[in-house]
Amino acid sequence: MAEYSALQVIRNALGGNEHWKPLWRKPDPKPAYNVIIVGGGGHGLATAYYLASEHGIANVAVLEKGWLGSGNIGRNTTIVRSNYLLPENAAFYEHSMKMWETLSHELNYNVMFSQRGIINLFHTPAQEDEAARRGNAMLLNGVDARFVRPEELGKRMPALDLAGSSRLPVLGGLEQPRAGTARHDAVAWGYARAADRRGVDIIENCEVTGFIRDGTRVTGVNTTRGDIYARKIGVAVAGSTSRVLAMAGIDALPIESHVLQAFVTESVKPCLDCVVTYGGGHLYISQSDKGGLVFGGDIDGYNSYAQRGNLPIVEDVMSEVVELFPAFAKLRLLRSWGGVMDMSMDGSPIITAGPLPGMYLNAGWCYGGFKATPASGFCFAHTIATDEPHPLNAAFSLDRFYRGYVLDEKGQGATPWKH
Amino acid sequence: MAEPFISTPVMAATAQSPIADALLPGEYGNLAIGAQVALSERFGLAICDVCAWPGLETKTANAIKRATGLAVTKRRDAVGEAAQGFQHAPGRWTVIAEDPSLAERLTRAVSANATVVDLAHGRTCLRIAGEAGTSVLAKLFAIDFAEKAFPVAKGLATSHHAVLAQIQRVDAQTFDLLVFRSYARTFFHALTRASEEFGYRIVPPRAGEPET
Amino acid sequence: MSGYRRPSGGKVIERGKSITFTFDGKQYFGLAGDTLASALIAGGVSVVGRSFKYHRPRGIVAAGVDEPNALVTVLGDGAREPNIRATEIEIHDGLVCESQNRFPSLDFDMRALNQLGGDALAAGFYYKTFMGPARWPFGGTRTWMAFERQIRRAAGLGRAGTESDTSRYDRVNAHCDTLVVGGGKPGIVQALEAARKRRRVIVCEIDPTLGGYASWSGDPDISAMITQLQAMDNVQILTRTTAWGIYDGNAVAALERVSDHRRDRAPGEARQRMWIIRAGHVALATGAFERPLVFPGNDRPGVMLASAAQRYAAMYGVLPGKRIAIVTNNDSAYTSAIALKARDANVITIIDLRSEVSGGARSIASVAGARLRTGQAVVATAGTGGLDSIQVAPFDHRTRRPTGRSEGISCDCLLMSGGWSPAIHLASHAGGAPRWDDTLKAFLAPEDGRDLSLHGAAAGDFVFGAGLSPAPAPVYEVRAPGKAFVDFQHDVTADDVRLAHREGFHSVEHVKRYTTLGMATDQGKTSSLPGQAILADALGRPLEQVGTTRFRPPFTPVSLGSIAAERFGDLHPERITPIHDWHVKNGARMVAAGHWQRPECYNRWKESVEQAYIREAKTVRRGVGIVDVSTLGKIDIQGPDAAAFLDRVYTNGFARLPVGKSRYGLMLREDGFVFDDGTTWRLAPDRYLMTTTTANAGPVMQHLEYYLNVIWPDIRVHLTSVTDQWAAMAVAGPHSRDVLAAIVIDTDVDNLTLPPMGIVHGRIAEVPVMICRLSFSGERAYEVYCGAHHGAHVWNALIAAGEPWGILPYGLEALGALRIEKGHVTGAEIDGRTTARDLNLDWMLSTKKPFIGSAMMDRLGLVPITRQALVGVVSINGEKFHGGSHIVESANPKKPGPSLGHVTAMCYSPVHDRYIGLALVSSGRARLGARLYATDPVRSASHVPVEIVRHVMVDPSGDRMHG
Amino acid sequence: MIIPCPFCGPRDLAEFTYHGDAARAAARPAHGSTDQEAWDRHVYDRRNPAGSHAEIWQHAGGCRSHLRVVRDTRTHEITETTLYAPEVSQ
Repeated sequence: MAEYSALQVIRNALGGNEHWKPLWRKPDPKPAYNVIIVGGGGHGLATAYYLASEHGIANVAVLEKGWLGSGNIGRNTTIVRSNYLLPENAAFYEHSMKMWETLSHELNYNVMFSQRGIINLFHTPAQEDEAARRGNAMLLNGVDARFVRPEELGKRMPALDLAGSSRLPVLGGLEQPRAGTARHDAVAWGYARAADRRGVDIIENCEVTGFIRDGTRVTGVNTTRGDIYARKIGVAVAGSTSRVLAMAGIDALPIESHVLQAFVTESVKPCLDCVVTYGGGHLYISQSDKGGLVFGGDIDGYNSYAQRGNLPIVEDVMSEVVELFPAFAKLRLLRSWGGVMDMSMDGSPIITAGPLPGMYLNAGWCYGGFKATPASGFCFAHTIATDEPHPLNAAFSLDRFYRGYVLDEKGQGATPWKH
Repeated sequence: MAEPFISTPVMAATAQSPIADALLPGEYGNLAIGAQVALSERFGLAICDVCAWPGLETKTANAIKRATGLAVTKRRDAVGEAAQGFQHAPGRWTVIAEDPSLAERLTRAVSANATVVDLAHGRTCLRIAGEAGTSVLAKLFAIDFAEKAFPVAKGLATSHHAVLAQIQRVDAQTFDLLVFRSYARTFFHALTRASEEFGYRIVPPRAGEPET
Repeated sequence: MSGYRRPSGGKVIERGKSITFTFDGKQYFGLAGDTLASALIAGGVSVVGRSFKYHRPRGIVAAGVDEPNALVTVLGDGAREPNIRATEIEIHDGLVCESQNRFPSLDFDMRALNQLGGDALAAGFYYKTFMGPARWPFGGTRTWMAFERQIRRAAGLGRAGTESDTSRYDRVNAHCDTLVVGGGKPGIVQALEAARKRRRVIVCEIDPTLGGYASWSGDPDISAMITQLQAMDNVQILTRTTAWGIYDGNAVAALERVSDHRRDRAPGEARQRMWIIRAGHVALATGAFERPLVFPGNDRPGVMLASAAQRYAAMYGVLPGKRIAIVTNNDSAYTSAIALKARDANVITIIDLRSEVSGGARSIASVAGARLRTGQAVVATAGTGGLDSIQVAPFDHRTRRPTGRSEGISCDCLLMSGGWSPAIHLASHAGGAPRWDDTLKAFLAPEDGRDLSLHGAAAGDFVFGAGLSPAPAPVYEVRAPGKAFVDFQHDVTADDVRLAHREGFHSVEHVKRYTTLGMATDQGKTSSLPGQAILADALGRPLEQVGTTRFRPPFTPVSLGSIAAERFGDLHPERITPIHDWHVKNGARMVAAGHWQRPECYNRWKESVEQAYIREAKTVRRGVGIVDVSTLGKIDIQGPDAAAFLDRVYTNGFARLPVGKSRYGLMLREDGFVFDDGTTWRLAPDRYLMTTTTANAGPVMQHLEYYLNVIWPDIRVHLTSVTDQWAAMAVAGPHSRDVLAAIVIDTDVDNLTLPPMGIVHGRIAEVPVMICRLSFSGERAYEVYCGAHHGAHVWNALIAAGEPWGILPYGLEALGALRIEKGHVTGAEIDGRTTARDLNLDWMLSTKKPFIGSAMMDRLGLVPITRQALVGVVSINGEKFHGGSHIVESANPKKPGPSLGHVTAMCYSPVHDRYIGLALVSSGRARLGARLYATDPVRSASHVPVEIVRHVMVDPSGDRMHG
Repeated sequence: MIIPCPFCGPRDLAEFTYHGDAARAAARPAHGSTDQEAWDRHVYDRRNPAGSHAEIWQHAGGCRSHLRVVRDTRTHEITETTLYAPEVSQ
């Protein structure tokens, strides 16, 4: 298939756009593959792509139970950042950030990664020190960071209420200038197209219904489109992790599924040029290319597979938007939706071989999975291909919890709904 | 050696209400058809939390009855002349009275059946009365204020966002609200704001109670 | 368009009551009862807005919430309100609105040049281009971001304001047995039925008046029914109220537009009100939306839904044109035709895509005086500004293509009807998949077992009149050259849908996301089904298998302000201590600590914060100070097992603490990390008063309740929060005892009666107090507790009593400085990642008993000595460093090397006369005496040499405290 | 979501705080247990079922009782609510 380019777009337009080809084939599953990736979301597709591109393993199938990208890759608030405190997280997410910076070229698909910056606002002297601690950690870990003072914040965000409710005035913000947003669906489509071009079979509407075992070893999967065998099976199914692994007899994991809601307003002309988070609660907000304000807050806080949430969080989140931007009270909520988050016990992910021989697990992304997509796929592919973790995901093991090497970015302990 | 206070009665001469400054008697808001609610603080009350040990709830209710004359039972809350009581949690009552010796009387009466905690300072008791009372309260609490669901004398615990509140229906149109003292000022502000569209009257404290 | 107002008629308008409003700076007149849309049509305005992508001129298509085109910005009280549908704005004197998404003006929009891009701007073109070269200087994201800036400017609809919205929003909770959504005839029937059974009923109607379709289609029974309903005392009718979301447990969110339709508001009256209605049963009588048809030029101003024209005529006495043509695939348009005819409209022709048309329809067409053209379709429209003529051609509905030569018809208004889609949005919010009804050619609500029912058109119960069929022909598109729009607002054409299919997007959700079909502010109310039908055609599969996209709240856009309601601005909850007013009056800078307001410091003589806290801390070290600590969490713990309970929740022992003494206690989480600390006082053998940190008061209470109620129900202990019962103030400094001795009566306060950790009862200025000798500062210090209502009184008495010794109040900053010197930990160190050992608190871990966390605290990762441990840091050259700085080895600020840890807190130490701090540093204890650097590149660029010292930097022997 | 508190009656979700799987609480190792593996499982592992889930909620904004709520995690439908009593879960 031809490379995408402006020229190509014009040439096709002259032909009435009749000659565009599907981004990925619709193959029937083969009886066996070298590697099966369960889960056709961002992480699964990226893993397949890097298996093919980095490790030369193209005999790969990605199995998706619904339509490609129907999970969290298309439900998040599109934020890409690497402003982490703990060195293990910083290294991983910064690697991801670097991959994002060249991803559109790598995939020959415009994922619209826009490095508009993310600003974490702080409102008390204690929060300022916290922000400095994080910002300094970022700089020492080789990540970009800067302090933004209220005057600059006021200029960049004219609708921001710097005085706040006087209880929580805006004292400043910690910015990661290289952070930003990307077009979430495009990431899935871009990886799917690029993986497909390297020979990966992407099989939609193919639900895994069981695992085929040879002793303890996992050797294949039963699916709604027949049994498929593989030497290695990677599972990257986010909120469905417990459900899928239960089919392999794993009845408990350090993961709970929780619903996270996200919101978008009607489109308006550009009025918010960066991603902002509120320090007086939990809110992250940015404006999409189309003009809608996209935002979210806390997870609902109870186990759920329902992909929809309830009103208390809706009210909390709206009150925080209006607290920060009183002018936005008159903007209107257009749509809300929910995704199922695989909340881990320390808020950090798991990328590992196991828990059964022949199986590999990629999970525990909480609500930070989107920005991790490239590095997650890259590290998971490495782990699957070499049976060893990449140095970047060595800390994201499954046994870290029991050994006490938790990566607790928020310090909330094993209370997954508080991460 | 220290002995626990059974109670620290509110002494009129030295006590200060957290909302004293906001309690400016007068009429406010939309007075097109007059004030439809009256707001006041019942300051200086004795307020106790009585918590029965498991299995001793009936005995505790009887003890409250003995100490206060209130006809409370395991199933019934009560509003009396001199006291009010309601069960806000299983086996757990709030009792309020004008008499400062309430805590002592309750402690004696319940003996080993229950524990008593004096909250005379810890809670602020606001009263809202009038035709629009339930309409105002419906803005703040997700509780059904219909008389069938919330009959006279019943009390319950609920919350307005972060502010925990106990509410007792004194009569068809009168409610007593107990909120944490530290939240009382912002809560009262919210209450007056919710009342504005109906017009409200702030009722001065009764004679004998401190004015500021 | 040449719309006009008839000399008579119009159900909801008041003839003779003229209203003046402004649109795009020009004055217009309407009548009371008009919507902006009806008034503009009556005023002959045809172009009301510009489309999203191609900036094509657009007119009014619908008459309600389904309007995709006519969006305007209302310029009200300061804050702009963009994207409001003209069909929903009730005009009133002084209304000012403007059109959107046009530059420089509505009539001439430069961005309409976008259309020249033609097919290059088809769906998803931006995914394939704008990437630029992969290499510097335009590599990375640079090229895209340059293009993106332009794209963003062109996109978006109205402009948001920057001024604070000062209008008021309310929130009301309601409960009912039956909630009826939709006040049309089916809704009224449901409401009356429930009301007669004495149920509590609430009816939400989106319009200002009840009646809905029955009202504007002239149903003779409807007025009587409305009167009957209004007379029921158990029915609450909410007009101008949109139920926008159904959540679990039949909790329904609804928006009432209380006073948007008026200029004046009564005091305290809200602009909008959010209702949260908990309903036993929800009866949805939400009606249905008429679908447009997809044909070239269907977006030209003057093309309108047939039912909308009917509604404008009936309700507002307004006709959208002088020569009206109708194009349809179903019988309902014939009802519209006859209704328009009855109001003197000139319906010249009805173009029916079907080749076979029923006798009933034929006779209506002839009564309406309209020439019936069956088996024909509109293949093009023409006109400048509005519609002048259409092209009609014979049509094969199987191929969707014209089959013969077209004929021009002169008309200024074209009405279209593509059948009806029941408004099942709310019924689908729980996530069930809608069911396809192949007779009605419509999706019906999922059956998901909730207490919810649908009625009338929402249930697919369409009644268009005698002899007319409810079923449309399954054809929505006319495939002929030219742009044929599916989603008007987002400029998604039929070709875009086919392109998406060609590129492999075969799921409706994919097509939605790739083309943005159905993602506009009308959320696909008009566009969804035609779009799905085109996709089904492309896939060669029945529509049933294609399905529909998931419906999500809100049903129609709702203001963020209404959902936030009372929860912002001055209504944010705030906690104040009993001494709050004194602090404010005496110059305290207040700062938020969670919900609490606490004094940061008391500024005098224009001091800086740093000057103030140093002065305050010095006062405590040299004389005596007083601080308000009422915010500490306090829990009354009573019961025969109180001691045993504390032994389980604290790492150290409390069972053997004597009555009349207090002890510092440490709590871990179950996973072995530190949770909270505080002192607990034993007041009686079976009664303790526990204190917690300010921040953790709530979490600690919940933690204890959980273990009591869930894990150890046999333990007999009662817990009560008494945080607010007690005012608490700490008197600290060498002269603290002198101050107390001068004012406390009924007890001695000498070292024998009140040794460290001792408790006494006495009185201060008549008020009973409880005093515990505790020190957070390291000085001799006492915490004085009294009933909160007396707090200000006792505080004043202490200040007066302390005057001879120069007592001064101190705030959080000085409190922090004193504790840093003393090495006490707070939330900055207990950050959820530190262990007792990390904080040098291993001496508090009892080895004689298990406690919460004891089983997990010795795991491999929690014990290495390389973990970050608490140490003191002292500035070597006197230079200031900052909280949040990291500790590094390198002297070179440009190459600081890896972080060894960070400064958790810092202050200027009056004792050491230099800046000191606490830090968590890896292998901290092994580094005592080391010279390292506190670096703060992100904030101050300071890089300060520091010495690592023990964390207790003042009076390690405790002589000052115990003396 | 509306949770029917057995003591207070139906109340809004906002009044409740979540405490997770009731079975997990019931299976907490005895106080003082030194079975490390049992503690590992208890503190970190979750069943996380898609379907019926017995869980603990506290009516923190009301009577403060702990409740045992049986709820379907796929639909949020609540089928059972009782005041939490440890024997129920064992």
